[in-house]
Amino acid sequence: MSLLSVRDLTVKFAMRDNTVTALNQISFDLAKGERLGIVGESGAGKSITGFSLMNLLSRPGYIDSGQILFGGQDITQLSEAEMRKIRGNRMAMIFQDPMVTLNPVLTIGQQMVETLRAHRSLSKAEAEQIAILKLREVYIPSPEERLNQYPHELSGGMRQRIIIAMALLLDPELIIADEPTTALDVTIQADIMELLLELCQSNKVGLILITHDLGVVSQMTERTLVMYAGRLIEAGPTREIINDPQHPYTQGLINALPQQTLPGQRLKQIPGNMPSLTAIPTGCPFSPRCEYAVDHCRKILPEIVRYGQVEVACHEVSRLQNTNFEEASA
Amino acid sequence: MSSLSTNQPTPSRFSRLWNSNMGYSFRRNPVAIVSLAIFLIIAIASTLAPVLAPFDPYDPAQIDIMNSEYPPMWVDGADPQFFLGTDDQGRDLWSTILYGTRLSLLIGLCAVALQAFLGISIGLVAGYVGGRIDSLLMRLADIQLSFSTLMVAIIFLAVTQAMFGSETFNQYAIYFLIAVIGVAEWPQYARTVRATVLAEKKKEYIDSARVLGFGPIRIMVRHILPNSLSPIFVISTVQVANAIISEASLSFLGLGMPPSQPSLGSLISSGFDYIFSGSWWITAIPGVVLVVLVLVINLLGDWMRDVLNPKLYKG
Amino acid sequence: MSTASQQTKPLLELKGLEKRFDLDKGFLETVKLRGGRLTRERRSVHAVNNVSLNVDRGEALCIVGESGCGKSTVARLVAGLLSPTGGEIHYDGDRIDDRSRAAMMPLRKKMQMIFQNPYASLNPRMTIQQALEEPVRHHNPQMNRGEVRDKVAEVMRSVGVDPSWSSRYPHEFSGGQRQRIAIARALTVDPEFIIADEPISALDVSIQAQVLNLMLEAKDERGLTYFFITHDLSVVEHFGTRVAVLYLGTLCELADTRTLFENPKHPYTKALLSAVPKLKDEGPSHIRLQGEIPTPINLPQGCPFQTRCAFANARCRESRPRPLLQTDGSTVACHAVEEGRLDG
Amino acid sequence: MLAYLVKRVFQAIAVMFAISLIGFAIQDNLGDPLRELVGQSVSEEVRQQLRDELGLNDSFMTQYIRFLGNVLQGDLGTSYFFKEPALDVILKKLPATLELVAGATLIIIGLSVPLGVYTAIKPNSVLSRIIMGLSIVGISIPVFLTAILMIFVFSVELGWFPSYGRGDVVHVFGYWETNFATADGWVHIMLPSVALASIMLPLFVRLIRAEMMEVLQSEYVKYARAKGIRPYRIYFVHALKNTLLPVITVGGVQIGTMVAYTILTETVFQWPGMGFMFLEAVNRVDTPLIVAYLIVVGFIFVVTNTIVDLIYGLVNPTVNLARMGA
Repeated sequence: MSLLSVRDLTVKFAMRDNTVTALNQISFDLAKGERLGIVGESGAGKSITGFSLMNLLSRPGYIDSGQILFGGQDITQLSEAEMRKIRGNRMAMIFQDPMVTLNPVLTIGQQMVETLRAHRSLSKAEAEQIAILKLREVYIPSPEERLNQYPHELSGGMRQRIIIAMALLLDPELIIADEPTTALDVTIQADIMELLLELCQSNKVGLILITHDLGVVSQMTERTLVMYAGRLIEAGPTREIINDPQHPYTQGLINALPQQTLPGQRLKQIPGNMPSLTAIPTGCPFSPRCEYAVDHCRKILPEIVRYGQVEVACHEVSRLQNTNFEEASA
Repeated sequence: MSSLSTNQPTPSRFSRLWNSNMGYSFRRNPVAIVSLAIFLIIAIASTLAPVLAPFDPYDPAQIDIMNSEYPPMWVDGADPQFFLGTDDQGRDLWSTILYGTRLSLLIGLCAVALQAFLGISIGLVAGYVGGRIDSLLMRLADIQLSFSTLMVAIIFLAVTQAMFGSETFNQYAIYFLIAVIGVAEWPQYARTVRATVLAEKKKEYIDSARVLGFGPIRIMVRHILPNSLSPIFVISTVQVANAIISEASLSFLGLGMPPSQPSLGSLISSGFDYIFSGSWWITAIPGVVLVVLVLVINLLGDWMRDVLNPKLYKG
Repeated sequence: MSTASQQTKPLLELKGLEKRFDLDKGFLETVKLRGGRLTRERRSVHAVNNVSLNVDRGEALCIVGESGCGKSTVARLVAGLLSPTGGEIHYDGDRIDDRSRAAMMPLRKKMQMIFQNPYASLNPRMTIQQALEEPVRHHNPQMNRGEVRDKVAEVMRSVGVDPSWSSRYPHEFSGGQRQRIAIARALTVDPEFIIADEPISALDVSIQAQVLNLMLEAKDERGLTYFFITHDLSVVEHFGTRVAVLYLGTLCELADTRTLFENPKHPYTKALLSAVPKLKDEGPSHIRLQGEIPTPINLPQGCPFQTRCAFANARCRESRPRPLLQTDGSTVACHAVEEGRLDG
Repeated sequence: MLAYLVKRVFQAIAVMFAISLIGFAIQDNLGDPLRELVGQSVSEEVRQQLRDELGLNDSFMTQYIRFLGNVLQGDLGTSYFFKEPALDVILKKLPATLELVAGATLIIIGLSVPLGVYTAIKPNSVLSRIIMGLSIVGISIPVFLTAILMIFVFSVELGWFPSYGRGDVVHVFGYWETNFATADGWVHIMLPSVALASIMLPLFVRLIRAEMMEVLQSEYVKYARAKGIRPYRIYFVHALKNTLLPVITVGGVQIGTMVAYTILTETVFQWPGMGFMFLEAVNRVDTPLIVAYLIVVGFIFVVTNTIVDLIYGLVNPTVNLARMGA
């Protein structure tokens, strides 16, 4: 049975005079201990997906419909108190910018101990012992001293390690990491990613890694979801998606990377911009920027359809695939 | 954004304002609409005081002490001549309030104009130039602010009154009030403007202007100042309300407008002595006018703060 | 390009450039109580330390490094937004770092800057037309209205922005469009040298390609020289002709792009290159750096990279390595490279 | 910390110096001490002689230094009206004013934190809307008007509270007599404290609410929620401490304002404190008393502000960092 199963998740934002659909019928599954990447550009809805999974959307956002089954239980139906028992305990989150994630007026120790004691009945001393253990696991030098330090006394890389240690405190089944290294330097990013991968593998923790960086996804995850304008447009094993992307947007995203072109040559750019959520075009949301788009694409929204190992939402792919299937079967 | 239509006529300034965020939120906010309406009514009525008032409270010939302490129309024993009754000196309260409100508003607005002029200039210079000048000016602002406007004003006015004697003081009271309220509150503007200047100065469009070779005055006036307007608007409303309260408080203490030329504060003060004898209206009616005036200005300020949501200087 | 002398004279020369920012604002803050005695200490951030390099006409020199390495400070020093604490900046043979604002004016037409954040680099209260006209008028007071307008329209078209949008305000545009407009603004004065401070790092991947293409086109069409600041090595590989790697305000390695990527020599350059996640990677395989990055306030004696370098020895801890020319034309500041310790 | 402390103390001394200069300038220009000493009937020669003896013909600097010397020894001159040392007159009145300020401060602290926090946590509840509505009305009513209104309602109409004076006070030590020892004292201090608190309380409620709402939007509060921390711990441990840091600095400034407002409340309630005394001194042109009041009040401002700054430095763990520039 899968650890997490999201079915037709739709998230809306109540705006001035209308509602805006930020996530549109997203469905995906995550097996126990599996590492999943969610890729997309800003505004695609990947962070909102992360917060929805924690049931932490803040006003004016809300889950409009759909299910999030976590260990078989639909967490969209849980009360706030029941949800609180899951957050930080069975499901932990790592935020984007370690410089603002930790409370500046509480020590590292206080923040770690409170997390433990929110979910387990432990004495302060016992909780501190666990905290020290976890800090050691993320290679924090002299963890005993860190407990009494305030966040501002530590570097960004160190803080993100501490946040990872906090995520692991209660041995969760799933960690959601929302762009965990975007705010950090390349060399630090590499260290943090390696650490995260190692810990997820050794503790058999599921990981949802939200990022805009295809390179990171490629290194870290087994499966990948590609999002565009609040919709899932392609999903499948990471290797397949990187090596043989099906959706024109995924192709464009990969081909636009400088390393895909010879130095000094013109890059293969995707024309135009991602539509704002208030003005999503009819039909396929990518159609205005797509070089393969035909009238049909501009009118009818493509369903997400499975072909072999990957799922794609594209009329053009369906047409090609169907002819392939026909040829294959013929 | 991607579907920008070309060839769209440029909308007029008014329709831009009306359709802007501000215009929209104004139309949707009954409190703001009512507040603005009441403020405009009070402002227009008091500006037209010489036309609207049946009596001239400054003209001793029109005052008869025998008419003193008539209650308002709806109370027994009223004289129909005097719609809101009369004060202790026999002046028509309605006329006196119109003139008094005019004075209060005038002092409030002029004092804020003075504050804004001083504060914005000092704030711009401090924020843009920085360094020692900045720390010196801001230190001064801190100290000035920690002494509270009212305290500074009371001491200044008390000493001036003692120095010049009541008569001369009363003659020039309006100028003294504007000057002291205007000067004492400059730090409010200076700190806010400086904080926005510092925030704007860090932004790259200022660097870009410098790389393009524009001079500091052009950058300050053409680039920084227009982007510092929203906090200036917001604090201006609050400052007008505070200035009116300060004026009223000073006049109440006998350090402001004299009873012969009463503002709302001095009217309330002169009525206070009669409150125990039952003539509540001399205090109550000007009091209500004062509170309503200040309240609608504060409500407008609150609405503006919500819409413009500027980062205001704290602490 | 016509004569040999023009080819050999670099357009921009940095000679031993230094920049320190004082941390202590007043006299009192420099007074410290140390071991029961009052002492005076001045603390300052050593943002740029003795950086020397040349930029030749027509090339795209990239400055790479991580946050806090001083790359943006170098850009701002060159643009004249900051004045150096030490060293000299020469442009086209003339010293420019000690010039007054008025004396810099003629240079402002030749040298322009593009910034990182397109949301902050345009004045929100000015329409696009106003923002683009302002520099044209300022530098060409003889132009009449029509000429100014034509100039603006021409530049807008060249960056792919429809001139009929010019009465709009910046907030009506997306990040990519704003960056185009910001580039247009820099191009209105027909510069020959562009300082670009992380011009694409705030943009989405698909938009990054658009802006990079635009900058490449402008380079070919206008014969621009770029001084390109970035932290993104894949962009460097694509865009740069030469690369300078900075670490804590110090030059580590300066080489042709090709040479640097094929044969990095400085241990820091090697670590940096290995840390970039590649598309086809199966899991991370980077060089792990030990230790913490020292703060630029208390730079260690010796090589600034020694605290994280696996090859650091006593000499590295004592003396700061000088940039030395290598056989393949690159310049490397590393004792270990000099002694050949890395090859073993 | 040391540099900070030295700087603050140094600044406090500079401000006190400036105040003493203003005080001296007032004394120098306002009123003629001779008239108070000898009256009108003395010949010009004797006057000149007296002037010389009193040092009134010395240079400004000499006179100022003498004034400063006297001030440092606690000699602020003799009140013309009370014929007593001005400092004694003020010290006798000081406890009444301080107790009034204390009463108002207790009301403000006791109510502003819970009300501010509540309105920030539940911004859309009916009660919050009522509190916010009242708060804006509160800041729109001048203190003296609130005081008059309360006298009219609670003293004149209902007769629940007395309208003036301190009532029965109990001697504590020195000049200190307290209101807080007898029921009558409590009854008397009630209305004046509430009136004095009336303008500051809404200000603080609004400030705390605004700060708290901002803090509740922060990433670290979101993160605390994501860790499954209970709401009350988030509100009172994570958010409140960050909220109160800026409130402390504003609070320091407001203490000055509060002392100014005591002049208003004391006048309306005829509260026998410094403020009431000051206004009477102004009407009597009792120059030494005016100057003494200025110096004592200035001293109170400077001391409280310095203390508040130091407390802020101690409470905020990041203050040191900000100065390190890291």
